[in-house]
Amino acid sequence: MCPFDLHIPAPPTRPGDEPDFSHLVIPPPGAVPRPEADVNASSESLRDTAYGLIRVLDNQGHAAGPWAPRIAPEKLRQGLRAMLLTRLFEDRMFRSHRQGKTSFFMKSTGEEAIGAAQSMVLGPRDMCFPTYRVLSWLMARGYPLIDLVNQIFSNEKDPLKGRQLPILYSARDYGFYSLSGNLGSRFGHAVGWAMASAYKNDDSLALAYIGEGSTAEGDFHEALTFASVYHAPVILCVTNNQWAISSYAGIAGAEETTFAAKAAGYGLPGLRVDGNDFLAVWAATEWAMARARANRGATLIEFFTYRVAGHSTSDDPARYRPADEGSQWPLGDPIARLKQHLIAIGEWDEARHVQCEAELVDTVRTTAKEGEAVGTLGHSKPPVSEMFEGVFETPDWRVREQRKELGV
Amino acid sequence: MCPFDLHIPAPPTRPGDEPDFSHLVIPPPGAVPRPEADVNASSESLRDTAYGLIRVLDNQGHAAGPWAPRIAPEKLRQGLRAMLLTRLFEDRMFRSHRQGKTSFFMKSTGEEAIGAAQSMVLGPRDMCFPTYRVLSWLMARGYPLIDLVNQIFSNEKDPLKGRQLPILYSARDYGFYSLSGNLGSRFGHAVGWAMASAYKNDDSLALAYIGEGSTAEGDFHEALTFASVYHAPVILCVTNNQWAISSYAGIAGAEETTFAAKAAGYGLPGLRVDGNDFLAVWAATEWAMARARANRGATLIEFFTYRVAGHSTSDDPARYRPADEGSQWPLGDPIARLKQHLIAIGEWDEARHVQCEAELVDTVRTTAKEGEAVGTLGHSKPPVSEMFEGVFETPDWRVREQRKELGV
Amino acid sequence: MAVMSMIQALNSALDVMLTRDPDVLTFGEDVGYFGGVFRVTEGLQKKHGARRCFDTPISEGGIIATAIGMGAYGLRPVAEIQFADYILPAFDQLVSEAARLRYRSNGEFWAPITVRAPYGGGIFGGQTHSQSPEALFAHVTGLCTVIPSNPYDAKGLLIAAIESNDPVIFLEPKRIYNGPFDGHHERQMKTWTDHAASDVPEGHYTVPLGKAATVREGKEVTVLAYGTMVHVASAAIAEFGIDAELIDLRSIVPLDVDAITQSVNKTGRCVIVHEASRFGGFGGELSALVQERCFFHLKSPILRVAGWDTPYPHAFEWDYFPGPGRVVKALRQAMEN
Amino acid sequence: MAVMSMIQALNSALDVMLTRDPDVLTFGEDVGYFGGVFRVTEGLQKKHGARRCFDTPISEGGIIATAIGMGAYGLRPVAEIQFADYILPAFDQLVSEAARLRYRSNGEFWAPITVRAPYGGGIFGGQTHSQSPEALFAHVTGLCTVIPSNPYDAKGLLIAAIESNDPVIFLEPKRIYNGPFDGHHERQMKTWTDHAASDVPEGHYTVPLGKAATVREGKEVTVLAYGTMVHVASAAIAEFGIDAELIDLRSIVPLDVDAITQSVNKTGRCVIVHEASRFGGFGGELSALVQERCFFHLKSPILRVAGWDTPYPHAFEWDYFPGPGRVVKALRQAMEN
Ligand SMILES: Cc1ncc(C[n+]2csc(CCOP(=O)(O)OP(=O)(O)O)c2C)c(N)n1
Ligand SMILES: Cc1ncc(C[n+]2csc(CCOP(=O)(O)OP(=O)(O)O)c2C)c(N)n1
Ligand SMILES: [Mg+2]
Ligand SMILES: [Mg+2]
Repeated sequence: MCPFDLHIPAPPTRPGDEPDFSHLVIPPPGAVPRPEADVNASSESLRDTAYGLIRVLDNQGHAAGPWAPRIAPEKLRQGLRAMLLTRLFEDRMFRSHRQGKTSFFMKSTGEEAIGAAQSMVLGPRDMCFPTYRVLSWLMARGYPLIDLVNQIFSNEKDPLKGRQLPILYSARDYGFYSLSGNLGSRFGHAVGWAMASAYKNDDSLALAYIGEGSTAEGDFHEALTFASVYHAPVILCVTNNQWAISSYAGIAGAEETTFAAKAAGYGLPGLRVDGNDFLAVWAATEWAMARARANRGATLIEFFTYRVAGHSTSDDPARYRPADEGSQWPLGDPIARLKQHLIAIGEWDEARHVQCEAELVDTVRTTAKEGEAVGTLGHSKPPVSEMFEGVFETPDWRVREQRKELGV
Repeated sequence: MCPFDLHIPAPPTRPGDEPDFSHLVIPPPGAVPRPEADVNASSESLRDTAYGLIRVLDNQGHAAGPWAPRIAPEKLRQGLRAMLLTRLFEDRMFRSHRQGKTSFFMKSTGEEAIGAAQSMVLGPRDMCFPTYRVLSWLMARGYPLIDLVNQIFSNEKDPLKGRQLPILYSARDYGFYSLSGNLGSRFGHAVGWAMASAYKNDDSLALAYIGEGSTAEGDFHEALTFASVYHAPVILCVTNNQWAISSYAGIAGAEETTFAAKAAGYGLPGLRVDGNDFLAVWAATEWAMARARANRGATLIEFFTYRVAGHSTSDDPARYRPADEGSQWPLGDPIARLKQHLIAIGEWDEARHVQCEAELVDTVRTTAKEGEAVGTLGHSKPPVSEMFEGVFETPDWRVREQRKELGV
Repeated sequence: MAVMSMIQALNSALDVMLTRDPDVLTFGEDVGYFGGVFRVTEGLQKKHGARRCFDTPISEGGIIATAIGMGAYGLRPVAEIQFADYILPAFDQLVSEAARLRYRSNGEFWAPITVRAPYGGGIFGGQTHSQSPEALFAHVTGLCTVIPSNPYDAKGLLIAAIESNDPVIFLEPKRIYNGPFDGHHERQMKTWTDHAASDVPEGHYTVPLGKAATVREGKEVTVLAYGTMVHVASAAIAEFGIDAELIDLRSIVPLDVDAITQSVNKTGRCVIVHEASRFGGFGGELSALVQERCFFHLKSPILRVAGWDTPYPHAFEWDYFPGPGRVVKALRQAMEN
Repeated sequence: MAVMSMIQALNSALDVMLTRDPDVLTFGEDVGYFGGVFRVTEGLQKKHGARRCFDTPISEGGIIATAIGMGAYGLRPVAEIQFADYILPAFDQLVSEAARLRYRSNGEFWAPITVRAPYGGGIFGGQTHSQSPEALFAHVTGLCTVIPSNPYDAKGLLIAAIESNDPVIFLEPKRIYNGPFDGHHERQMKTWTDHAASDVPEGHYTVPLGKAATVREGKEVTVLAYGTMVHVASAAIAEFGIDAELIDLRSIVPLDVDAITQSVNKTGRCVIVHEASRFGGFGGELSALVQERCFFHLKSPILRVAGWDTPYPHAFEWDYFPGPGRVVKALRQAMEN
């Protein structure tokens, strides 16, 4: 008999190679038909949505095909602004890290459309269970920049009282669940939250994010199982940005099939969506929302995108992928594409864009300085007593004794 | 907006109702085409295999359709004998439990074809990672009955030295990995084992079992992910016997899709097979084996069957399902069906069957008595020093001191 | 008042809370229609409906993740894990999520969940139906861990756990579900009927978390125990005929350290008893605390009686189980100095 | 001999074993092409090939399950978990499977796996990149737990772990990967260059599991520590100016109980130091053992210096971390009686 051999997936290119995305199949916008939102999950029409790529914006910025959503220009501009703000803010904070003002930072460059569009589609009483790469969700909802800065600098005014690593925000009033460093472990909370909403005959739904790399965790499967069994009103989003630190998506199974295809195993619809296309993200989210509202339960959405920046401030992507791969990403830059669309429909122009950007740069600069004035890592922190608060609702003798021992 | 509602799946019938399987779609034998074993996993032909039902034996015991395997009559008789022995042995041990001779027992009534056929298809150097419901695997390989009895009685000659609950066997030489009470947690070991085989350019493959209820564990998904990513030569089997203790398969997701359909999410082929059809089990296993041998990696097989007996000696199925549901199972009894087939092809007859059964009854009785002579639970056990052995390869001071303290 | 077994008392606690609070619901493997493999949820689905008491997929991680999400929404879910041995697939959810949610979000979210699990040995359940993992939880900042020893406490503590806004691991010694057990496995099984603590109010009441019970006052030695071991220790004290003070910790987090310290300062001797294997078990923490707080009152070494440092061995259940014989030996040893 | 940092020493151990034994292979998240987020596997894929050193899906449970299956087949897999905080999704695999396989199968199967994980705090990693979960493993019968404190030991212990036929949890104090750290975070970072234990043989050697090292002999008090805390304790001893005996446990299972007992019987005093939170931590077991074995030699209470009973608090790293100041305080207190 022939011996077996172990297959170790490897990406097509590595440092020193030219970036090469020729293996990707990128269908034109409009190629994927749009089934009715309450279609039966076993419907053949859902094969296209899971294996194709739902796109709306073409290379000229025109919206095309059955998925093209109707969005008021004002909303589009709001989305653009949120994405722009996200990018500018992240650039600034990244630099702050280089200057030693914070211990850690992560950027979402190239992925800003996802959080921004979904945040706008969902309502104020819906709850998102974020990853660390959807700052644009908060930006689109007007979360105070200064609170972000204070959290990132772990200073005296950190809304999380210095207890949590930078960027692991919590913002209940903005529909943004508490983040943590553990990957995947909150995906199922979204399902539980959605089940609770259904249990209470409430009408608020849940939305969860997970990275394509993290779909390998057992939590992912468990969440999908519960969502499927109890028809939970939840939108389950996989952000496939091609990379998990240094591991390309093939290590998470992308050599074999799409992430949207995972929906089939649970009898759920799966949508595979151009994540750099604000309109496509919007449309897919509306579809999943309509489906949940029809009491048909959960939808799995794969956002096909690209992590342009390094994984975090601790990472150097030049060690494991071709330099400048990001600029070659065939689905472009979500900000440039939405801007182009707004211009194409006559609702935006270069001058306004430049002015908007200048305003945002200014806001970011001012806010960063405001935060710096409060203090940066190591130069300001909440009272040390905060270290002991909130372990339990009521502190027990251990906290009391240890506070005394430390003298706080 | 309309409020959500929580969906709680429930089986169509409960105690007091008539058994009702009319919701099941049972296609005739031969309805599912047989793709080539090395077909591409994304091939459309694999949709039929995952959503249909691969069957070979018809109601008259004739083998039909593209999946009909070629099996020497001698092998069929061996399989029949193994199934029969399994059933008789389990009946006897179940009674032994009622007589207080063992602490615990579980039967596999109605599911005997699965272990028996697969054990015969796989080679002596292949390794199966069993559940507690595949005793027929060992029976088909001639594992000494007396070792089973001694393990079940936890007596002095228990091959597992009294350390393990009855029926949680380990039988390396028979290609049977160590069982444990934890569900699902060995599914991934099979994948690791298969990867090791491939790593060593060995040609032995692995086969893993899991119950349909246990597919909800994260381990299931993790195992499939690794199997898919590294093309592990492993056959991954879900035994869908409709029940997980008192929970019907709908609680594991069966309301929404098949278990074989879970393969798609990993780009693996999924086969849905009549588990009460010895020939279909055989054929599906051969297909998966051929695929692995072609270095195409793993296959997921769902065996569609029915757990005729209670879950275990601690269970009373009359509390949660209609009495006598088992006898109404539309796919019949695997033993009766193989017997009918052997008779239909002129390789067996009633007289031989009666004689065979009588011999087996006798063997079981003699062996049970032999085990009883050694001793039953509480009346005989291995030396107490065995409690302390095997925690580590070399005992440390804790073992030494504690043995001394106990005086053994 | 009614005479209840531990099972009935737990069932009553759930029934009372399902009746009082529409935000309480309960789920787990085989918990719904069937009423749980140990019958703790019997009748609850029928009475309160399938939306309030239901079966879950076999996925302990999923069960706890779901419960946390529900808790964050505002419900008070009570999740059953069929055996404490099977809680480990959910360990990350309990430690990294349930225990840390309130702290890390500065109180924006929290997990008011109760996780019930039958626990401990003595029923010939073998390796994976007998373990006592309490020490693993006790070390996790942010989790409460409760272990009742009788029907009255079981009901009152379970209600307190459900009403608590912190996550509570509620371990139910399965050997005493239907009757007290003093470790004399060779003797006839007892029911709860004759035990004082089987007199249980039918309505709502609580036994606060973090308060130990002095089962027996005494002067010569303090015995610390919880769960089944309270009964074993009690028998051993009687058999040895010693004026021991027996403390039933009831919850190990929060721990009633004052009750412990006061008692040992009085008696000067301490024996700790638990079923879990000894090394790294909760007895180590208790011993350390007592030693730190009562050092100058100690007349003899603090002793631990516990399971051996082996996996739970099926056929050797009674060789492994820290029965009254071993407790008596420890009491004798404690009195030697 | 070469001067190596801890990272280099660990890398060398893996390299030596990959070279010597074709059954050794190593994998984990970002371990392959990239060489690990802490660079411990740097260059190994290039040298030994992708089949021997590769990336895995982000699935700690899957990683350990795979390793166990490989181990059962006959390989000696070395799995990396990127941070010890993220080992918990694999906890069930480690406890219910790796630790129990040999015992339950009566030696038919076993899991000769090594699970490496960067561990501990001091790098401003916040809650989920700083924890010290050793006590959770120490309580599990069937697992070995090793924690090196310097490059020489790290290499020798890692080779011993890989060669061991038992499952070993190998916790690497990440704060001392690149240099010793005595807890004085305000001072300049040191490299390993000047430390004696950075002299590391380039080839194969082992440091046996279960043998503590006496870092410093002394008469007045015994200090028990492991990992980063060995350096902190050492600094505290010097600063307080006391003739303390400092014992580096190196592995907590198996534990060198004799070395501990002998030392405390000699000094009559004992201070235990660990980074993990105090309640239910491994210090409790150590304290209990010392008390049981050295009771009549003890001049003052055994003291524990440990992390507070809170989650690991990002901005308060140096308030939480048991630095030399707190160790000195404990030493002073130990000497008071
Ligand atoms: C449970 C767990 N395992 C490992 C890590 C370490 N880690 C942090 S981010 C990361 C990669 C995540 O990749 P992906 O899910 O694709 O998300 P992305 O960073 O691309 O947004 C890893 C392995 C972690 N944080 N949690
Ligand atoms: C991890 C774990 N959770 C729960 C249990 C308790 N339990 C034992 S068998 C069983 C049902 C299993 O159902 P299924 O997987 O369908 O297998 P079957 O018994 O039908 O063969 C349950 C819940 C267990 N043994 N292990
Ligand atoms: Mg990613
Ligand atoms: Mg089943």
